[in-house]
Amino acid sequence: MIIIGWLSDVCLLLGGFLVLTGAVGLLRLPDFFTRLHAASVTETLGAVLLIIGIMLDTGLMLDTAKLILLICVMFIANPTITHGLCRAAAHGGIKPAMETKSPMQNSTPSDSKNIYENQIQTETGVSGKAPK
Amino acid sequence: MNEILGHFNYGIVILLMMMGLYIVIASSNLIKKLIGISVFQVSVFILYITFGKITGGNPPIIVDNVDVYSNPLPHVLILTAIVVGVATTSVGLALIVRIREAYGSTDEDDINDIDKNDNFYLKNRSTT
Amino acid sequence: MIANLELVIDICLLAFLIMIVFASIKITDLFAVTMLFGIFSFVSALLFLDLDAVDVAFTEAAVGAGFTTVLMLSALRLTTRFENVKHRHSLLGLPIVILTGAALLYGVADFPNMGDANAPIHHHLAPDFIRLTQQKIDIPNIVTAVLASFRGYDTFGETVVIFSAGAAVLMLLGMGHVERKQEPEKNLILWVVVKPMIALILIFGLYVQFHGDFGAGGGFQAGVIFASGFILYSLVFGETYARKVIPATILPRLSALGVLIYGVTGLMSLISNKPFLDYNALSSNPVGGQHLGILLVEAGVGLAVFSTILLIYYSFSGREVIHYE
Amino acid sequence: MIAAAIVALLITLALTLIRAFMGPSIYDRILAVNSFGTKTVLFIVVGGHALGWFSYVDIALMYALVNFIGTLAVMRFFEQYSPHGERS
Repeated sequence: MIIIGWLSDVCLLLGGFLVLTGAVGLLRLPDFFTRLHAASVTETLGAVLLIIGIMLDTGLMLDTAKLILLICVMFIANPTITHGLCRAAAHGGIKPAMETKSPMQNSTPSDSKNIYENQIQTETGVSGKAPK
Repeated sequence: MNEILGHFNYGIVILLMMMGLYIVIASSNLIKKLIGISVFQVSVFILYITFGKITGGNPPIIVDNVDVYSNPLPHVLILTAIVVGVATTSVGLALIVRIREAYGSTDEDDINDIDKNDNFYLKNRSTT
Repeated sequence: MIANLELVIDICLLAFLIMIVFASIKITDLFAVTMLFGIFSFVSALLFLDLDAVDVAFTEAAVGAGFTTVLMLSALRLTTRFENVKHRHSLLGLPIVILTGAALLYGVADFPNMGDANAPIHHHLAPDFIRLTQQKIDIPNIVTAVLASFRGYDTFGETVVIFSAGAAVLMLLGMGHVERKQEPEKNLILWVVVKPMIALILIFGLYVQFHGDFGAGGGFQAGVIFASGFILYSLVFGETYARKVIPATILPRLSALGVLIYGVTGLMSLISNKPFLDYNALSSNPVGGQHLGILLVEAGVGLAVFSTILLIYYSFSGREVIHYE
Repeated sequence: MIAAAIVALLITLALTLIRAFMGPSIYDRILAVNSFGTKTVLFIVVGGHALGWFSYVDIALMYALVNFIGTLAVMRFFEQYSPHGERS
């Protein structure tokens, strides 16, 4: 019993940490695709860990089945949305910030900055600004 | 301190309500006005639900060993109000779509200008 | 400790609400504002949960965050996306808003504290409802009991309002033409994922419909969830297929049928010389009659809400976009 | 531990909200809104367990479904809209 309690605590802490990391990544990373990566990957694992932590804490009852269903839904829905969003953004003309000119040659930092600023300017009607 | 925390929700609700009202007055776009009205509406819902809350109370679903339930009456009123709210919002949006098709704009000022320039009824009234 | 946690969550959520509305005043892209409004509904539903209103949170999440967002987006497709910033009357708005707010704040000062068990609202009607639900209706969910039985007249009125809103939208926009519409591109991953998801949504809708007596839920929520399943189908597979699954022409009839089920349930009690919508007459056992009546009434509400919501969605999404130069 | 998870989730919600306000592109906003929805579901599960909200799992399940539908709808309508969407 005590071991299950410990396990639940560990799951909750780890899940909370992962979700928090994902949010920091969502806020700090330079362009859309990296943000997508940060949000989706950590979120899927963090969500599952948090829910498993709660499941271990409640014990076996009807809610456990529903929580397993919830894990299934989130485990399927999150990657699907990520895929669709990535595809839509690629079609919609969003370019990665660190685009290389050729596979062999890395772009200089100033280049990537220019590309990024161009991308910001093409988006009209947006009141936000690029993070530093 | 207790007094401030007890009235905190009411104050925020009024702030939200006034922000909704501000959107309705300040923006001339009809869809944004509708969003302002919806914000106003939701803040009224929050006000009602705040009235129904009892500290340490339980949701109004009867369970063994529980005596204190929060007030169910505001919940019922707001439940139906939400669904009616979405019905009226949809009628408003349908009207806006028709206005856009007739005038080519969803901006209130533009629509007023078009109305002033060629209003059939106004012209008729001035000639007779 | 638990009460403190509730208070902390309450304050944080209210702060989120203020932030969201403030941002949506500033942003001129109506697409973004609509999405922020979706978040607004989500957060307010969380707040309702925190304030013990389980059923209201359920409804607000299904209706406000789900359907209203879809509806506003489909209306934006037919109108313009950006707000004209030059046409803002900020100077007119600010003093009016500040004056009204000050007057309301003055009025609020007399209110009892939040969560005060001795407030006048908790002494009239509410204790009776809680007691009578246990005695006469015998279902756990007091909100459903009050909604469907004690205040059945009200709910009948609401159902008629929803029906007439559907009729008004139908008159304003019509059913729409499907064949000329742009269909979504084929996306295999979405197709595979969405099929079981739709099944899950429909089953969940049925669960909410029939579990409404025991937990959160009921006809209003179930109708919206059920309609969301079909809206999802139409979003992913295209309107043409969706209209083959549920033809648009039967929706107004289903909607009227829902209202009719409610009304006839009420009329049944008139036959045995009881008042309108008195379910005790439906069965020899009064409690059994109440159960049967609530079941029928919720079914009527669910049917009416489902078909009206889907009808409104079809009307908006089936309409052709007119381009102005 | 549950209190810690709740606090972490509240901070996460705030950070996601900031990204939704900043943009800069519409896709960033869609991402932030979707991610906000997911975190709301987690918040309901964790908070509901800690505070004993009634039938919180049903509500969390419905939030997850609504979030999925809403995000798909946003993507679909934006895709339909964008060819002529840049006219103001």
